[in-house]
Amino acid sequence: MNATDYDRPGVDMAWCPGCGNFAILKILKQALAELDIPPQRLVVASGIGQAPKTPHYFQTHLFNGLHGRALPVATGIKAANPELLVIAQGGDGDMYGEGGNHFLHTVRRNPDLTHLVHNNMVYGLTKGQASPTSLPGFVTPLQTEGVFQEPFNPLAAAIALNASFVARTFAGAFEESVAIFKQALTHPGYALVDIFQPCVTFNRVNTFQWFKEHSYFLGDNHNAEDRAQAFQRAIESDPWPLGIFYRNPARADYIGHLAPFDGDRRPLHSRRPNLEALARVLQGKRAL
Amino acid sequence: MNATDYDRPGVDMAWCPGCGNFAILKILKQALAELDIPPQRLVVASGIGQAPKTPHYFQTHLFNGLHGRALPVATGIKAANPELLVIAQGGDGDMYGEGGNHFLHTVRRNPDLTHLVHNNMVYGLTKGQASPTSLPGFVTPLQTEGVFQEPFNPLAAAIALNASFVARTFAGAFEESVAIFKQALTHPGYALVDIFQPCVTFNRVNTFQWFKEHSYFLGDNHNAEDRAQAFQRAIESDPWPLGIFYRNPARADYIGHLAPFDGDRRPLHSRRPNLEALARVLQGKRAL
Amino acid sequence: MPPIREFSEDIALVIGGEAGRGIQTVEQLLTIALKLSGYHIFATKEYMSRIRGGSNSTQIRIASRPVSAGLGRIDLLLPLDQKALERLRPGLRPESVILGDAEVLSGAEDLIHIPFGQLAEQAGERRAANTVAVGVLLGLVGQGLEPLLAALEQQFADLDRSVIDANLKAARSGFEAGRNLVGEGRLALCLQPTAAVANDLFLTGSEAVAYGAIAGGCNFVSSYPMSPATGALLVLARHARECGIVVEQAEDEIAASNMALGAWYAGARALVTTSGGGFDLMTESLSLAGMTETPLVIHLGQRPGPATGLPTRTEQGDLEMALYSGHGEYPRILLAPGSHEQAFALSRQAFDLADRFQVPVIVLTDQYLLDALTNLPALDLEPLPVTGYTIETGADYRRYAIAEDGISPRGIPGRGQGLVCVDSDEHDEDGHISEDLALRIRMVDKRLRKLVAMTEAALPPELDGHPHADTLVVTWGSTCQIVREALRRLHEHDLAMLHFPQIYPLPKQTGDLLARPRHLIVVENNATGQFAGLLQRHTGRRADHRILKYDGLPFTVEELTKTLRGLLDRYRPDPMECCDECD
Amino acid sequence: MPPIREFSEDIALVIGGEAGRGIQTVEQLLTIALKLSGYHIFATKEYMSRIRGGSNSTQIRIASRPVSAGLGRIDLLLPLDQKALERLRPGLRPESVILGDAEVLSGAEDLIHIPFGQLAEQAGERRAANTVAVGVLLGLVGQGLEPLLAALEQQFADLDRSVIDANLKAARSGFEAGRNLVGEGRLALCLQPTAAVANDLFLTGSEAVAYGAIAGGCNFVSSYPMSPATGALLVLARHARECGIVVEQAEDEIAASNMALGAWYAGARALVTTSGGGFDLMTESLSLAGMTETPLVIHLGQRPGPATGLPTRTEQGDLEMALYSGHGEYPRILLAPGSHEQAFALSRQAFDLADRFQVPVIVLTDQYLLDALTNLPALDLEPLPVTGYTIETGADYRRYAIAEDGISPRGIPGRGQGLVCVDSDEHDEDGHISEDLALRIRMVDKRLRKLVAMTEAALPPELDGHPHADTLVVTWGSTCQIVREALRRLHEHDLAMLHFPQIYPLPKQTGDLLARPRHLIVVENNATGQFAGLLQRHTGRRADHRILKYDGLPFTVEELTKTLRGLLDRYRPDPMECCDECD
Ligand SMILES: Cc1ncc(C[n+]2csc(CCOP(=O)(O)OP(=O)(O)O)c2C)c(N)n1
Ligand SMILES: Cc1ncc(C[n+]2csc(CCOP(=O)(O)OP(=O)(O)O)c2C)c(N)n1
Ligand code: SF4
Ligand code: SF4
Ligand SMILES: [Mg+2]
Ligand SMILES: [Mg+2]
Repeated sequence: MNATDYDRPGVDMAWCPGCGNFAILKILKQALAELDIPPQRLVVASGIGQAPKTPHYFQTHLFNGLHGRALPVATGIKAANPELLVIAQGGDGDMYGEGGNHFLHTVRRNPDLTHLVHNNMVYGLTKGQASPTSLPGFVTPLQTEGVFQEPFNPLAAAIALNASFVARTFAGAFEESVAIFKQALTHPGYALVDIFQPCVTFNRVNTFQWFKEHSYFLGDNHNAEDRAQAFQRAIESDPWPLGIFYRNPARADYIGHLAPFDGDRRPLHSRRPNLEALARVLQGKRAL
Repeated sequence: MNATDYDRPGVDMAWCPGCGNFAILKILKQALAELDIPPQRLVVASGIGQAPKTPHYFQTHLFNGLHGRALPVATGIKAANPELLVIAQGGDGDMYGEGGNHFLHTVRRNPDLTHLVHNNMVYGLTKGQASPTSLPGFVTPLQTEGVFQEPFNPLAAAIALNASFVARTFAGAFEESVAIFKQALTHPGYALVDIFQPCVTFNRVNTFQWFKEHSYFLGDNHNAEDRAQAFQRAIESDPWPLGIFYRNPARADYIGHLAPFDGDRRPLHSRRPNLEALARVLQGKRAL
Repeated sequence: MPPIREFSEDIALVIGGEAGRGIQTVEQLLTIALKLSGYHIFATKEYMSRIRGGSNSTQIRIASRPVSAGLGRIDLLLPLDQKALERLRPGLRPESVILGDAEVLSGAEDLIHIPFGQLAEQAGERRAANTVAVGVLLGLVGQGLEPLLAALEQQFADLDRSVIDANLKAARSGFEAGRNLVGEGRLALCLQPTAAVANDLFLTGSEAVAYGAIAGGCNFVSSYPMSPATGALLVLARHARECGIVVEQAEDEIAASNMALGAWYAGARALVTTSGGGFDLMTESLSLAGMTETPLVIHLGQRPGPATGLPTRTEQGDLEMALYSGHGEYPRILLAPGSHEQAFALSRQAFDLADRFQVPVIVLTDQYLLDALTNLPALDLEPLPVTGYTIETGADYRRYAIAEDGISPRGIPGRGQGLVCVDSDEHDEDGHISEDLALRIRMVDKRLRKLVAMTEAALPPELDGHPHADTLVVTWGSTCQIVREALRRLHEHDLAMLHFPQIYPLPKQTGDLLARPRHLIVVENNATGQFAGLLQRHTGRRADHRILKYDGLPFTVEELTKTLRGLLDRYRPDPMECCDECD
Repeated sequence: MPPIREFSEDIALVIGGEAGRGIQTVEQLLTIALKLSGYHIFATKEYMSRIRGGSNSTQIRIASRPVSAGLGRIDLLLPLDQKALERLRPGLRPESVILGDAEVLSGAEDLIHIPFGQLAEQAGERRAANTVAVGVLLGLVGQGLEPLLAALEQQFADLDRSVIDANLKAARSGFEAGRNLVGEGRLALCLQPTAAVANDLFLTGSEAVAYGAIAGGCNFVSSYPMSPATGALLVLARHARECGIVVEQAEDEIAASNMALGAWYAGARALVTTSGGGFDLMTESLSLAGMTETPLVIHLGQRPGPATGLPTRTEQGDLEMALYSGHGEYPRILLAPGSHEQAFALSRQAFDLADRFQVPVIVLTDQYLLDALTNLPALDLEPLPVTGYTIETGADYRRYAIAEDGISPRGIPGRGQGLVCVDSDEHDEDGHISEDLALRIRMVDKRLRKLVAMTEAALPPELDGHPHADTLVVTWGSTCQIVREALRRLHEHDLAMLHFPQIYPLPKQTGDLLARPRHLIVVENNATGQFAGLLQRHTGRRADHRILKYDGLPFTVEELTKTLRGLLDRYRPDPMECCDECD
């Protein structure tokens, strides 16, 4: 398939000119095209913010739910129909702020999802408050004296939770990002891709240029299966490494542990209610 | 003070005979006594579960709120009155399940709280479902085929979040636990103490004996200021290390960043509303 | 020696003891053995929020005819410890009998002493005292011992053979002691067994809800444990493999309801089960279901609030919350079963209604109903049209096509060529964000228009008594059977009851039905009369009396009989007309 | 050349343009300059949920007398781009005037062209076209240019001096162009400035809410950003240092409200500000506040739901949610300001009421009111008795001592010798968990008993017109001033209005007040008539008409005037009696 096959011609995009979200959309379409994923097999669950509008701008099924809630929705979708390719997409506030608890526990559960977090280190849609990933000193109309909290480190946290796939990239690195997206999309299990994304309107500190100058890709010598090493690299800052930090092929498959899918991966919608089984169960409630 | 000074004579305790919560209560009273904390200066915010009943069983101010919500309540208390010594206390389900998001962000904020988590690897009060820390294979009436999720590792997570104090102990180790509690209580900033606690009724796997045999205290050679080393130890399992894993003295003080307490730590309740300041502000709204 | 006590037809047995000390085993063994012996059973629980200790009790009604409500009276008290004796004694009547072991009970001179402990020891197992007690009760009833022996074999299957044998022996010696009491003429329970009852279903309210869900096609449940709603979750987990159900213990209630919405969206039939506090956290998703028109079924097991309240007790205090929470305006359906049959039927129907109208459906139960155990001849397993509400999409599919009845055809991702786009923002017919304010009006109207068909499909209230009775007693939810039995006792022809299995939308005929009677009484297990308020809002008819209770316990047949009798006496133009024989 | 257009007394100017292209700056510069020139201002916004692009507009009423409601009509349209012209043109009347730069606008033959771009370029700064436009408008009004120049200096203080100078120049040339239009007799704005207005306060609704909170002693705010409630949070953050306020951006709304409860418990006066979706997440804490009797003030800025809905628009769709959500039964107070003065006063009073009754108080506003900007002579800063509701505890302190009026003296940890124990479970007077069911009743009664005093203290509804008018129009919240102005236009002596600043508990006199009029009309900015439903539930009086609007926009004075006129005509026994002169 071609990236253009996902186009929705004539759509009015609500992003600011120059926003990093455009680049991420382009990366995503390219990765999907290279993997030949038909829109009919793809579902994007997203939250609320600028990033979660992404699925409105290309051809896909979409469940654009509430701020912070994309991960449990995505999990429900996957667990109802394992044949679908499911992406959970949103912003840094969405996924690490309001949705922080779902992040923790989705990683533990390890459903086969791709988790795309557009990390612009700011709340875009609500006009520029600090996000969990905002760097100390970042001044906003709400953080009038600058952020002082420890920034949330999604990679370190995911590795601490023993996530099965942990990566970071930069919206400005097209080729590398397409490659990382493809790996994440084909990874069997939960895959986090945190994406440095410039917000041209509300983040005048962490600009395209800044991200470019303050990040670099991990070299070949990085062993993504070494958890301690991955953690060590994940807590590095300025410059921030990019790439696939960690991979744990040993993590159990979520779907396989769900009773209805043991040996039968057909979607739930294709099954009839099992009234015979229920009759048997009820028969048991007549005797001891 | 003496540990008995905190007694509430005649109180009907709802815990099962033999429950590890009794030991934790004893440790806590001893630590408070050794630190000479009068009950009038102490507030315990707790959630819902067996563990969060603890403050009902000794002399203290208490805010026994909702399941999972002790940390934000504790933060609010501390930020309204920095003179109080504030503890947030609860169970593993309470603090890492329902309250997971507060855990993440309280660590980032770093208020001066002691966070005591009674970790019995099970939901006690609701009769034995798996908790986020239940080990794989643990069978319950709900997890009928055993837990398969990755257990939540609170220490690794806290270290990934760059918590300022991270420790684990075992309810059966009185002396060591008293020492750790005292360090946590006097630590200026957020201090996590995860406490292995046998639940004699619903966890027949991780018993007193089991905890005793499967844990040991970190030796003197552990450098608690080395984050990578701390992480390395935190992801070890069977046997599980105990002790103070990590300490980051460089973390910023939360209270100091709150405007009203800059140079004035008096509690908010002792202050009058500043109508003059408001009048000045309003005056500004008359001109440009 | 006390005089002979004889109880017939309908006996209220109460067992009291501390948590974790076998009271639950006694209840299980006894109820199943009695039911297998052919007796109708209605057993309710009342317990503290603790795992061990405290003082709990179970009331077991043993009857010759079907029973489905709890009593206030105690005929037979079996206190397993001193605390139970003291706590429950104030509820005794002069004719009540206390059965127990004088070795553990003191200060009860009127006790019929049976040396449970000693008999157990003789059977070779000190801890079998409770088994002896169960044996005694079965002996009193006088049918065979076999059901109990079989129940013991099953209950203790995991234990050593020697322990099982000792328990069997203990049961036998208890049984003999019971027979002896009867033989000696000290006690007589005159009950008529019905052979068919042995083959009845034997269910708790939680089971009825869970089985109803399965019958309704539920194949997905995501929840977070919370009393009293966990029961239904555990039943579904138990049968997950057999019935094909995805079971997910979520990290919190927010995740639970969002997972369920994801599952419905992808074609599953999903349930969440929770109590008030958990429901609060789901109100955001409720609103999301309203906007995205994604079906959702929530089982709301009520308990006394606010906040943590009394976690293990009962109340009907969450009606208004269920009806109004979740921001914005969108239709929903509230159902509230009044019995075990209805719990099954409404839980099943909830899935049908949710799917048909693409709205959230909330099934309101409470601790009393969920924990109550009873026998039933059968449940309706005829297949409902559980499919057919979703379509296979074409390439030009539009999720929110403006439909005359408000119900746009629902597609499912992966079924058909269309793309299924749902959106929490106001959206166009394709499901994409829109700020077209004229469209906004059309979409609001479309969503609210469903209320017309929903109201037409509303389950009718059930009238018991003459449609033109002077006084009408209204019930919703679990008070239904209690009021019904009270009315039967009052047998006044000018008194009728109206039970609402559907709370919202109220069926059309509600206004007419409430306009007729001169006196309108609403019975609710809460402090503020929430359903009475709803009726007033929707029909203008104000209740003349509200009978409310909010101490954490359900009503009893006796107290309702008395309160209603009092009200009827006040309503009667000339109190002299009322004669004692009426009672 | 078009004929001369003259506007007098009260002019509706609308500026349209895309987000992020200076429309906000135009509005700010113009409104402040006009206000400093002595004109009354009421400016409202209508914008899309996007940061850049789209098409937004601001309506600025410029008047010779105080104005406090939005109009539907456009006298003067200033489209900054083609999209704005096309979108807003349908709202124009024959007598409306379009002012703009023909270089960026096409297809508007009736346009009064002013070469904004060209004049800006001449001033040395292409991007100063908007400044030119502001200059033109000020020129039309005809007072001095100084206020604008000062405003420009301030607004652009961070820019290069050369840019500032260019803007000043641009403003001057715009001003001249405006004067010329007047001079040429093409346009005349006949407004009377009032010197005192220059010194008026100039506030948005968000500011009124935030300042009211500070006046009420608010020294703690924890919230999570959400439109339209973020505004108040930002104002508090701006003055945190000066006024001594702890400001915490919480990780989510659950944390926000729990922090606030912790803060109140420890003696602070805490506010949370949110919108419907965030409020859903706080309902758990609302119930907690109810049970623990911890005061709480929630500012609920409404926007159209359900779910994400229309994030930047207005609606009054969350009344029922605010009133009924949070499980269990406990009292609460709902206030809903109808103007900027009332936003300040009620926000302030909310703290007093919360502290006095130890209940949650919810202040309902909406996007329309919060974003509206107006001038006011003054706000009441007389100190309220903000302390005195809490006590210094003795060693035998009992947090929940049973009190006759339900209000147990509230202690604070660290103030006195007592221990302050609060509990979300049902509890004893000491604040410890209890399962004493008799105590349960006493505690429920104690909590609900507060409603008596709360009802007595309820803010009275405000009557405008004759108390025995035939027709009564009821308003709550932000519709108040719009209806008031419509009534003034209708000037019917048999028509009155009743505005409810307090929604719950309803003041005692409500029933009487509603019983009097023959015709009852309720005006609400929602689709289902929630307040009308509440009135019916509590007074039995059903509204004869509900005037509802739910397209995301506020009512306008004109449309309400028209709708009310229509209803009055229908009510009139003989329509022939109605003459055109009435209008
Ligand atoms: C429950 C809830 N709280 C708050 C909001 C308001 N809100 C919308 S988007 C957003 C944050 C946006 O930031 P981020 O998630 O980083 O996304 P971005 O816009 O930066 O892409 C917030 C707070 C909401 N919609 N729902
Ligand atoms: C919102 C909410 N959801 C669920 C519950 C029910 N609940 C009470 S305690 C508990 C879990 C108890 O486990 P844990 O926190 O580990 O404490 P423990 O009893 O083991 O000490 C749950 C699920 C609740 N009270 N509130
Ligand atoms: S505000 Fe920032 S994140 Fe949002 S569209 Fe504009 S540039 Fe992108
Ligand atoms: S259930 Fe477990 S945790 Fe709870 S009191 Fe009993 S032993 Fe302790
Ligand atoms: Mg962001
Ligand atoms: Mg636990």
